[in-house]
Amino acid sequence: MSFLEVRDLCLDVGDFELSGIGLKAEKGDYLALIGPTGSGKSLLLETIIGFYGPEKGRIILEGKDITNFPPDMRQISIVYQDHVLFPHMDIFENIAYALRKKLRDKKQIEAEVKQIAGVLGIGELLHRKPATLSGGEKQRAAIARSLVVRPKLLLLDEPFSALDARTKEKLREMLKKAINEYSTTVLHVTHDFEDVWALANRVVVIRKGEVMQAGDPESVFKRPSPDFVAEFLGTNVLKGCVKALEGKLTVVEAEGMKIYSSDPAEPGEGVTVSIRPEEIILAREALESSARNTVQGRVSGVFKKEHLVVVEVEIGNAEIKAVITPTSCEMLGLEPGREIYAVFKASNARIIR
Amino acid sequence: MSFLEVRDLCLDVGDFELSGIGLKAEKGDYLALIGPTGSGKSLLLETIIGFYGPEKGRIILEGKDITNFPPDMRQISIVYQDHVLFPHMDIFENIAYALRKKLRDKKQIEAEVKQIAGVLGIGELLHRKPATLSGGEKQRAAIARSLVVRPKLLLLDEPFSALDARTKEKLREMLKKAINEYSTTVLHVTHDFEDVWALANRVVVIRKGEVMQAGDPESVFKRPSPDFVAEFLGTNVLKGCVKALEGKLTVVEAEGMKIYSSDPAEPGEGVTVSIRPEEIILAREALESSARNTVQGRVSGVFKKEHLVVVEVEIGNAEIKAVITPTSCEMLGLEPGREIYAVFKASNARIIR
Amino acid sequence: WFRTFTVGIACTFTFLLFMTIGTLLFVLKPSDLLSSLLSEEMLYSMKLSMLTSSASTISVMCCSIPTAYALSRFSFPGKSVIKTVLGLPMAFPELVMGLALLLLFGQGFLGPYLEALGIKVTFSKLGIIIAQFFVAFPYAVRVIYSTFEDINPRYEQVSRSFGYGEFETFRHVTLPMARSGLFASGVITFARCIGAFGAVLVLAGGSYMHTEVLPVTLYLNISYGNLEMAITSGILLMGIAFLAILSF
Amino acid sequence: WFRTFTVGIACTFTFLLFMTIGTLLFVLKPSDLLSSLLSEEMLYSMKLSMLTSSASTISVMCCSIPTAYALSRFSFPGKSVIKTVLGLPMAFPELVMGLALLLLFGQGFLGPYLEALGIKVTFSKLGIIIAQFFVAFPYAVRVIYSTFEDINPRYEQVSRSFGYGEFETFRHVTLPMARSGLFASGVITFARCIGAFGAVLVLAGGSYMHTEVLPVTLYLNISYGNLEMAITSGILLMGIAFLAILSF
Repeated sequence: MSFLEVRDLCLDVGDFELSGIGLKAEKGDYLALIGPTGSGKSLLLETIIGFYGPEKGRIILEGKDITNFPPDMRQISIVYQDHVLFPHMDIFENIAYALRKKLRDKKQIEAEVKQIAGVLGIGELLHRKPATLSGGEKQRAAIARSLVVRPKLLLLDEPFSALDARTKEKLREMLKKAINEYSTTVLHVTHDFEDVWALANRVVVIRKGEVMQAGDPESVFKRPSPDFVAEFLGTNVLKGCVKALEGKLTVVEAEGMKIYSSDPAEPGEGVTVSIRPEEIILAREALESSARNTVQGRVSGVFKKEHLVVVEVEIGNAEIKAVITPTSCEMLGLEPGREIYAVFKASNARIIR
Repeated sequence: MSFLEVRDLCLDVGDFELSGIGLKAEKGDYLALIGPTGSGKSLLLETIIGFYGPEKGRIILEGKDITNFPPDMRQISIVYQDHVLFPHMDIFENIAYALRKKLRDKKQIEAEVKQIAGVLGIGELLHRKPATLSGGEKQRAAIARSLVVRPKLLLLDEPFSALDARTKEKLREMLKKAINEYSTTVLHVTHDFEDVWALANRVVVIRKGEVMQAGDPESVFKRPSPDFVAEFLGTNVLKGCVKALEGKLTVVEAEGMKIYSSDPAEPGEGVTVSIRPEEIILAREALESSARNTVQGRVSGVFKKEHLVVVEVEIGNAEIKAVITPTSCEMLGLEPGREIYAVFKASNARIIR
Repeated sequence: WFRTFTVGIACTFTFLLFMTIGTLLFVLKPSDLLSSLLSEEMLYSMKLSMLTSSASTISVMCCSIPTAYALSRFSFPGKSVIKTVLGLPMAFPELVMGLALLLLFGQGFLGPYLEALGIKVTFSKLGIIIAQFFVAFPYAVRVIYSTFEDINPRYEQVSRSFGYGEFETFRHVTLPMARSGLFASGVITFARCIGAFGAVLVLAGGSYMHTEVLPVTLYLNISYGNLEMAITSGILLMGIAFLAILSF
Repeated sequence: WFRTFTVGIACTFTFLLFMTIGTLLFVLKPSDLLSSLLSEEMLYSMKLSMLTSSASTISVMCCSIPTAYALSRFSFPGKSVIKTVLGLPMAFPELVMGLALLLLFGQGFLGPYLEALGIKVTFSKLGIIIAQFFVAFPYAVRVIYSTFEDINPRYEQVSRSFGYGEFETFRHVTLPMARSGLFASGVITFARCIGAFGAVLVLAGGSYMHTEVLPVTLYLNISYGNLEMAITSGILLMGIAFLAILSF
């Protein structure tokens, strides 16, 4: 029995829609829900917290079916992108308000508020009104308010998306610390991959109200399963057909290339191969190495992307992207038209179906 | 005389403020304006297009002072984040509307519309109403409408920020192509560094209505000047003092480290050294190399960040961050507490003041 | 229980309101209704109401569209004063407006000058139109103002950037985008004009078959104790109000 | 020129409106104003207006806050009907409302039953309150509804998630956040109640020193040709309207 289980949840509220969402999370999990805008991620959270009643499906928390519980009986907290601090209360009052239903003793409430304020670094701000705080401070206060009641489940609805890069990074660290201290199970909706890498131990990819893939971040990003996920996550996707098996390796003929993969498949099967751009090494000569795949191609484009360089290599009819450092790019003298070898391991050529 | 010159622009509209902004752009430049939210970037664009009249300062385009020109005399186009396509016209009408003041001949208008639609891949959508299009399509139509009149200056106000990562990437490529074809000078406001790398040839960093730094992307990112810019762009910043000069190199004692930099400085001067995390190599042993800086430290943290790994290394009293690939991380067996050498070139240790 | 309580109150009072209006609809026999409807007085009143309200609605729309646009888009000295003054009628009794107009157009001020030009406002059909105009105008400006406010000025900005002037932009962009809002405002304005009572009564008087519009017919016939006629005009006015609401 | 044109129209009509109202203010000598103000009739009328409007305002607020909250937050069968019905009075003449109430509480329907209980609605002071209530209620619901709509339901959702029930959440979160909006609605409601004319005239009658509220005083004195008294009550009503607008 999982700690949280969402079973076959269906709901249609006009703009957004859930169609048969299923999720599981264990106690202490940090689950990231990613997907493009409009994929129904927020709707899912608002159904879990009890804002909407689902048309179909069940939500089970700690073995109890809470689908028809009113929101005040669920012990689930939520942090929205727009913080939703009560404007008529100062920060202390905001956090204490959350506790008042749980604790009667004023001193105890004060102690709890002080503790969480310390963890999130808002001790100095307790007697200020929300309107006077910066975006990052407000969001920290909102997280404090949600965590202080030690909810069974904490929902985060794109909590960082309105903040700038630096503030985001700081907040992620603080959130991580706080979550550990209060040992909460978290469902975090985001469209920022950095949130996933920095915080989550499990990922669920959603599109148009449906779960496309779930797993730990490593495996989802390295081995994105349906076509959409791979496209969404920005990997190389090649369509092909299994030619033969060589020992433990599968040989795939994909768009004019012969690719060795360590994933199992049946000969004759039509498959899609996914190779992450950062797992491809580019070399001037076909080098002897442990990597089983070495294909020759021609550079068709070189683009900067943040501090890295994306190299597009034309191989046969296909084009694959590799991500390398600017230094390597300079060393290899890469420019459109140059002949180049793309090298990657059989274990990095993932077969998706 | 620059093609576009903004001189000492001041304006206060309550939430946002410009205080003495100065900018220059040459014909054909693609200028990116970056800065955190609320830094007055959009306000600057709306002042340039004539939506607001500045309290002080001048805007000079092609040698003419256009500060007091009405918007319809400026020949400047704008693309907003929320596309602003006229909902009562179809896409063809939207684009043709832009042309009607310039061209009388119906056939010529139609030809121009078809051409730009071809460049931006919206030929199929010309007879649909904006409401029926996806976000990326709408934005392409908005770009088409703005470019078709061949404006002297094209302003882009975070045109991609509402789109998902894949769509963004595609649109950047299309925009690049279209800009080349219509050879326009562009001012692009963004907070996404990828826009800068993919599109811009010059960058201006703005904070709180002031220009903090300007230059080509390479130099701004590699050599961010005031402290804020460096912090904002995410580099390592070490405070120190110049000890000596050794040949062409400057020796800086910074937070317990001895750093060689190829930037000139006076002995005794207090300086700040900036080292970009991706230019630091980590190694198990102090290797003989052309890199002049090899400092010993201890790993204090290992974090995933997108598909890369950020390693925090404690060196003396300071902590520096290095970005490496997951493969290297595995090979080096990095984990907190491990001794490690950080290696970087003297030319990558930038002295900022 | 809180939910039940609030929903209960909502339903109770709406039901009461509904019943009140329903009473009006079903108290009369259809034959009585028809004969009242076809009486000479009612026909006169209906015709006069339609004519005066159409005239005042057209004038109101012609004046309130530019006014609302100026308030929404341009900044000029005195703008906030204008906004406050236009907000007044929400709380300002029609009757007081009628009295003020009576004084303005009466013997003391403009009356003699206008009369010299052959224009008579008080106790005349023109007075009806003027009373209706002043009752409906501030309200129409408010509604149209909010229609214009709902249109992001960036649309106009974009149109301007292509070389269109302010009026061209207004005609090609703002007006088409505001179309449905303006239509609704027109209907509401018409309903308010036709239903104006206090101001019309005071400025134009309520004389039988002369300045007798539908609300006046209703009032006069209650005074005479002639309930059939009163109820018939009430039903007519209500029908127009319903049509206006449904199109809003 | 377009800008000048629209701003010009805006200013012209506001000036006209202003002048109209100004006429009312300055036509009377202060001594006449004072003597009218202190006349027995005016004092009676002012007192009665204050009392009835206070009573009706309190009842309206008590009923419209729950109604508006139910409409804004809960979904229940008939909600859209209620919304339409509550939208009516925007275009619905007061006079028709008065007629409908007269029929409902009159001899034909509820009148005899209520009279058996000793309650008399028509041509009584209670009638004034009821007329004011029905005139102001739908309007108050609209205003309060928009106040509640402006509060993001997520605030309530967050409060609920901490274990507070619907009513506790309403009391601790929604009500304090809506405070200023509710205060403004109360003032507007009061102004509408005190200014209600048509409905009061029809339901409660306009009898001298009995059901004579300020608008009735205004009307009666115009009929008698006693302009001083009419203007004085007009000024009083206008003052209240101004106060209401400024606090809105």
